[in-house]
Amino acid sequence: MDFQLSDDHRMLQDSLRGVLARHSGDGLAPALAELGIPEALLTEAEGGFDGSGAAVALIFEELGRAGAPSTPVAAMIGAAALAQAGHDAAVLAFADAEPGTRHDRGVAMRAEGECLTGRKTMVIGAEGAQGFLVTTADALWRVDRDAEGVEFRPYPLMDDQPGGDLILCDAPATRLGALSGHDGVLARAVLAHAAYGLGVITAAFDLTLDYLRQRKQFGQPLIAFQALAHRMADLAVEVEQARSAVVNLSGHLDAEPALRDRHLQACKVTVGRAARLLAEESVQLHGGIGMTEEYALGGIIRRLIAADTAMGDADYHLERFALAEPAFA
Amino acid sequence: MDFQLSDDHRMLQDSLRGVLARHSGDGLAPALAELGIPEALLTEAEGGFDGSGAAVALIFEELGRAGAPSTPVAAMIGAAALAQAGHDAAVLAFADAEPGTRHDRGVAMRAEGECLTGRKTMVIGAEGAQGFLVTTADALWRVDRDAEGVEFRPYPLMDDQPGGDLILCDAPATRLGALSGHDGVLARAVLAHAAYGLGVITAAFDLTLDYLRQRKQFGQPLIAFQALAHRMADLAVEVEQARSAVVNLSGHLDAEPALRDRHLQACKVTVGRAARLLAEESVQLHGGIGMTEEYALGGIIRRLIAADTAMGDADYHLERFALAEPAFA
Amino acid sequence: MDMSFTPEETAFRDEIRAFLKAELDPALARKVRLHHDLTKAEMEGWHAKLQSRGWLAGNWPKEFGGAGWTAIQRHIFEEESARAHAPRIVPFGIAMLGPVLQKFGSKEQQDHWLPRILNGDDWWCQGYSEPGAGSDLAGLRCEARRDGDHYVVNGQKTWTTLGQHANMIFCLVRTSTEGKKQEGISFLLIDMETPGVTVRPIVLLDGAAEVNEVWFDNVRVPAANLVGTENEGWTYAKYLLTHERTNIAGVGFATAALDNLKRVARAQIHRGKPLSEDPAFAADMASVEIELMAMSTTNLRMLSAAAQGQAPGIESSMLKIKGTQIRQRLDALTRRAYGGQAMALPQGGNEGPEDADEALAATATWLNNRKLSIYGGSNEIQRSIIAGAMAKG
Amino acid sequence: MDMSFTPEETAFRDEIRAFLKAELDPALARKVRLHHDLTKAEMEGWHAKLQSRGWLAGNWPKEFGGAGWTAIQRHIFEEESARAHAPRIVPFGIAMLGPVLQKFGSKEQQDHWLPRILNGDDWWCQGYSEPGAGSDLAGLRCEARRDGDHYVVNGQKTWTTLGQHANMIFCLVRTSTEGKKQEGISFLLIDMETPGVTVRPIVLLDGAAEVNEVWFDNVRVPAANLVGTENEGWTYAKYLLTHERTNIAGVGFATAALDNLKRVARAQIHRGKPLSEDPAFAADMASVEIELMAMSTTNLRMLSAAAQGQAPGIESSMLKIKGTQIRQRLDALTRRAYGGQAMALPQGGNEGPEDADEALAATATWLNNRKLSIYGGSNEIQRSIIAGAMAKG
Repeated sequence: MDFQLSDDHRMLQDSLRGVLARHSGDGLAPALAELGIPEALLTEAEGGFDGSGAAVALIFEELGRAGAPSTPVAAMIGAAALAQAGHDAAVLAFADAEPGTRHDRGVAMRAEGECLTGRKTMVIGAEGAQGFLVTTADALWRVDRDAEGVEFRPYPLMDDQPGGDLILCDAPATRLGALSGHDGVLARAVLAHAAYGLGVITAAFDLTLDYLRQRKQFGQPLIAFQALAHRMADLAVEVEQARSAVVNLSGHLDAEPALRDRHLQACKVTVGRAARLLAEESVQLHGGIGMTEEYALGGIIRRLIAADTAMGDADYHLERFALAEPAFA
Repeated sequence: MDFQLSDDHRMLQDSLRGVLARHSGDGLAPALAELGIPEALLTEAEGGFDGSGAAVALIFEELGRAGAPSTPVAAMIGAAALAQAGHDAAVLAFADAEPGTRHDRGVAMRAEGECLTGRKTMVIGAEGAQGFLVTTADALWRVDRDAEGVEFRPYPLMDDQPGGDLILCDAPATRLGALSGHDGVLARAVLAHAAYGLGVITAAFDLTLDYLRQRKQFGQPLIAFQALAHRMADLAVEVEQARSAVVNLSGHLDAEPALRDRHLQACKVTVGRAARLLAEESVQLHGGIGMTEEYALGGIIRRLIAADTAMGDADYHLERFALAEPAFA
Repeated sequence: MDMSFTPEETAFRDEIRAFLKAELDPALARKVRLHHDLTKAEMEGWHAKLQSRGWLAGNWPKEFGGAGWTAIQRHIFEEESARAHAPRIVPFGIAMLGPVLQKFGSKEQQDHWLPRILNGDDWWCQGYSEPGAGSDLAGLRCEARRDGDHYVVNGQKTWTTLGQHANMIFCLVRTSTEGKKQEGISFLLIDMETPGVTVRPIVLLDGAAEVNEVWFDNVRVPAANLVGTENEGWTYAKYLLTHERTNIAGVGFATAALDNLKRVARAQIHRGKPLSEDPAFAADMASVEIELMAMSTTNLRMLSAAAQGQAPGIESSMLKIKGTQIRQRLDALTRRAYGGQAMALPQGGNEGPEDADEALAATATWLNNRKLSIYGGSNEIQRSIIAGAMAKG
Repeated sequence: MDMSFTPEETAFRDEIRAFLKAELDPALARKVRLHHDLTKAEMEGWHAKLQSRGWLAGNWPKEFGGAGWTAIQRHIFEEESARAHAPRIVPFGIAMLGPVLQKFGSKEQQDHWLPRILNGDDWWCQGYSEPGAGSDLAGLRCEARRDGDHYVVNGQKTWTTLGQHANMIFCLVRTSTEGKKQEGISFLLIDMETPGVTVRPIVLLDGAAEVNEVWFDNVRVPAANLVGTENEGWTYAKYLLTHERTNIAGVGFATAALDNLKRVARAQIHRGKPLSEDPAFAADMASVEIELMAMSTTNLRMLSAAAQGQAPGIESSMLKIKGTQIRQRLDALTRRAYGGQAMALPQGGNEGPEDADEALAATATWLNNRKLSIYGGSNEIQRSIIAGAMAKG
């Protein structure tokens, strides 16, 4: 049993931290590409060079901690799904969530023959993409950006990624396979979101602790007030739990599907709940300043919520865990 | 809108407090009888003199606060059910809970024609009773103590009431009516248990607050430790909520059944959850002494749990409230 | 015990309902329900409609032009207004400054300022909090130095709600640094068009334009604008904080939020059925509804006790805690009901997806209402107040 | 990163499992599962079986007769034993006194006392807590006055677990009242058959006969029974508290409780179906299971770090908090699974209903395990330790 990073991964982590310290905004994506991050998310079979659970977890935790967008997940899912289906590489945006439902698929988006009709919302990664990776009730589809019947309405997501609604009207689509046939790729994407969430969680925790240590009221630092101190201690425990849940999933990414899915669901529940808790408690422990956009916490809170929501929130995965259902089917 | 006790009820409360201060153990029941408590629980139609929600609530809150047993509820249900069915008065023990199920009826006790076969557990009020009031899936039955096929195995309940298991083997029984036809009586009994629970809750709260005020550690009274003080404040809020829930049910005891049942279910959920919370927190805030039988808290904790459990715990009533089902059917 | 309204109260409730049905524009109600920022004109228009019925200042005595309602009547008005998604009455003039002037102001101040509040001549905002003070309100440093028949004010206030619309601000200022920190505070009325006053908006994390910072740079304020006695302002501030207690629980707002949640849960599809039929989600909704049923009665019990002359104690602290817990739980459930749809915001520069106002409002409301447990004395402060009272016994 | 056991560890686990299958009497395991009090003979018998394999003192180095297991091996042994409902090894001699004597005891003390622990000649108990001290352990007052080659002990200890079976007690006693309260404490071994020692049982609220008060009235203790140096006892006590940390999370006990809960939920009928199929209850069970899955790995991460020489910090406090929360939640769910059946107790003078041991044990276990978050440093103390470390940064 060994929970240490390998030497390769430690070097990757160091380089990544360096890039994240030097770059942000529009300059970040090219710098990450230069570091080989997109390939690091893909397995050898998919044309990448690592794709191990440990690599995915460490990369996305660093992105989350640094406040970088989680956009690379969308590209990774598309690339891996194409590779698995034996298609040429392309950049695809991931279109999964549907209006009018919590997490069902196939409510607002339906396939008829080789055409799709309906609407997807909160689509991620569309900027510069050649098309969309679209889910229906039980399958994954590729839809080209320029095909007939394809409309895209962009808007920013709450975590500052570009997003949008995808509206398809009898749009030609290529079926890449059953959803359950791509469960490995989707599991890797869930790990990425969860690890990203863990990074945001630690950022929220660290910022809050720092604030409570520095900020004085009634002549004492806030951390000296026992009621606040005990709540910080409880948060520290939940941060460790979230970390262990990410370790569990990354260590079982290649386990047999039923076991992997249990860890996947447990991971998303644990991280999602910790993210919600940290969102609520870090604002409350900060007080008014935590409500402002100007202060660093504002963006962190929105990223916490987004990390819980992405690819099924804690409610969704808890239900599937309790019913012993597969994560994707 | 008026939340004050009537003059009559204030006098009843004063007398009751006097009796509870002077009597306990075996001497209590005769003293309560002398005060007319058993009749106060019955409506005029049932041969009593009050039976209002306010009277039931105040009587059982006082019993709960004083640490007296809640045994009179069982006798009240029997007397009221007999009166409603037009039978002569008799003292009946209430046999509702069944082994092997959370709160279902008819799992371990079944009717065939006019005979009952099966087992009831946690039967209350059997001492000195002439028979049993037995529930099945949808009906209320009377079974005589001395009838054939009736076996009773006594044991004390955790709140120190006498209890027992009732084992029936093709025992002759008299059907008093449908469960739903006696819903008014059963609602009054639920109010009694909830009000009793409220009394125990206030006793737990008062004892804990008193302890935190008096007991010193590290040179200060425990209530001066902010983390504990804030938890006491939260408990104070929940005690008020429990009181309001009891007020709501007692004020709607004679409302139309659907509205009454909503308040009944809400009341039992609120009181049950407050009872559980107080049970956990009052032990924790006391520390080790709170675990001992010798100290007054021990019995209070067991009565808190019993009050939640009696006639459907918080889980049971929450489920029925959420599904908009009647309380008894 | 009697839990029903009197016939007069029932008639009053029906009158309010009829008014809301007739006068509240559904488009405006929708904006309120979706927590969108209202324009100044929309808020002023609603005030004027209420004032035309004499209902703007329900809490003021009739002698000052108010409705002179009982606590129960105010409760009914607030609950009905909230359930109908009427705009909230901007509290700074009506609920806060009005009662202070009525109790501590001079005849001249009452005659001048009170009618202007009712007819909308002035939009008041509040200058209490300061950066760096947090829960330690009495530690304020914004100073007013007497100079002839003026005060010269220097310093900064923050969290000034809707200050962008205001032409007047009532401030707590430091007029003395001697003695305890509570003893050198005065209550001053300041015209925001005076040279040296600067207002800067603070953007909140949901993008709402709601609160502001206000700077004072050698602002000259006529001494006639001092309320009551110099250095006695803390007394007035405390009066203000404890005076307006009918709506501290926010029962009406919570009820409106619950109605909205139920509507959402019936509309959202989950595993092929309405989410409202999902046992686990239905149980979560039921839990909050049950809490609200109890709190609503806690609120009425306390109003009823106050109406019978019992001194208010820690009750308002308890209602503040439970009321904000319930509203925040409702907000969280509503956000969760939207699941994967809840990853954008409707405002703050974002153009959300069309037809998705409802889903996006749920997230924005959740974010914005984190303030409920922070402002007006954080829930931590309320717990300390309750525990402090209990420690004394 | 590698989450799997080594082949050696897997073989070790299989050996433990085989032993438990062969040697653990099912009737005894059932008593453990139902939380019934074990007799002294039952506990001693289990110790002897373990000692016959050399496994009684997994944490002791081989030179002292222990098994010299790694932290991972100890974890495996504890988890397997708990899941099989084996009796817990009584910790006072093996886990507590043993390591202190090995570290701070004289050669004579080691040679005399350690073998007696292993072969069951002595039953040790612990004299730490005193009435009125609570979490302030160092405030202890039980005094030992030197008198020639003896100490004379006067005072009282409490919460002495299984003291009714013990013939020896290790005590913290006050040998000096000068300086800080931590500085005048000594570590003394006392024969409980010495005149002046009185043991009185404390009945707990579930009726369990588990803890005791111990009085000392002019008890004469040979000075040779002082461990280490006079007035240095606090150092040894702290060592003892931090030394034995593999099982602080109680992963094995929690896993056993989860197994039991699932079994109960499958058997209990709810609305005509097994309770395990009720969505709300299944979600509650899943929530705790998920917490346990994470904590189990938190525990392994911390063991692994310790094995690589990282100094233990606040990790044990975190594991204490989360471990007790999980076990108490499992106990609460198990009690709730029994619903209306859970109104009696199996012991403490009560003759429960026949065939109902399981239902009654659920309530008794819930009551008894409230102690988990109180003893061994209450969860409040653990939070203060964590926050104190974080405040320093």
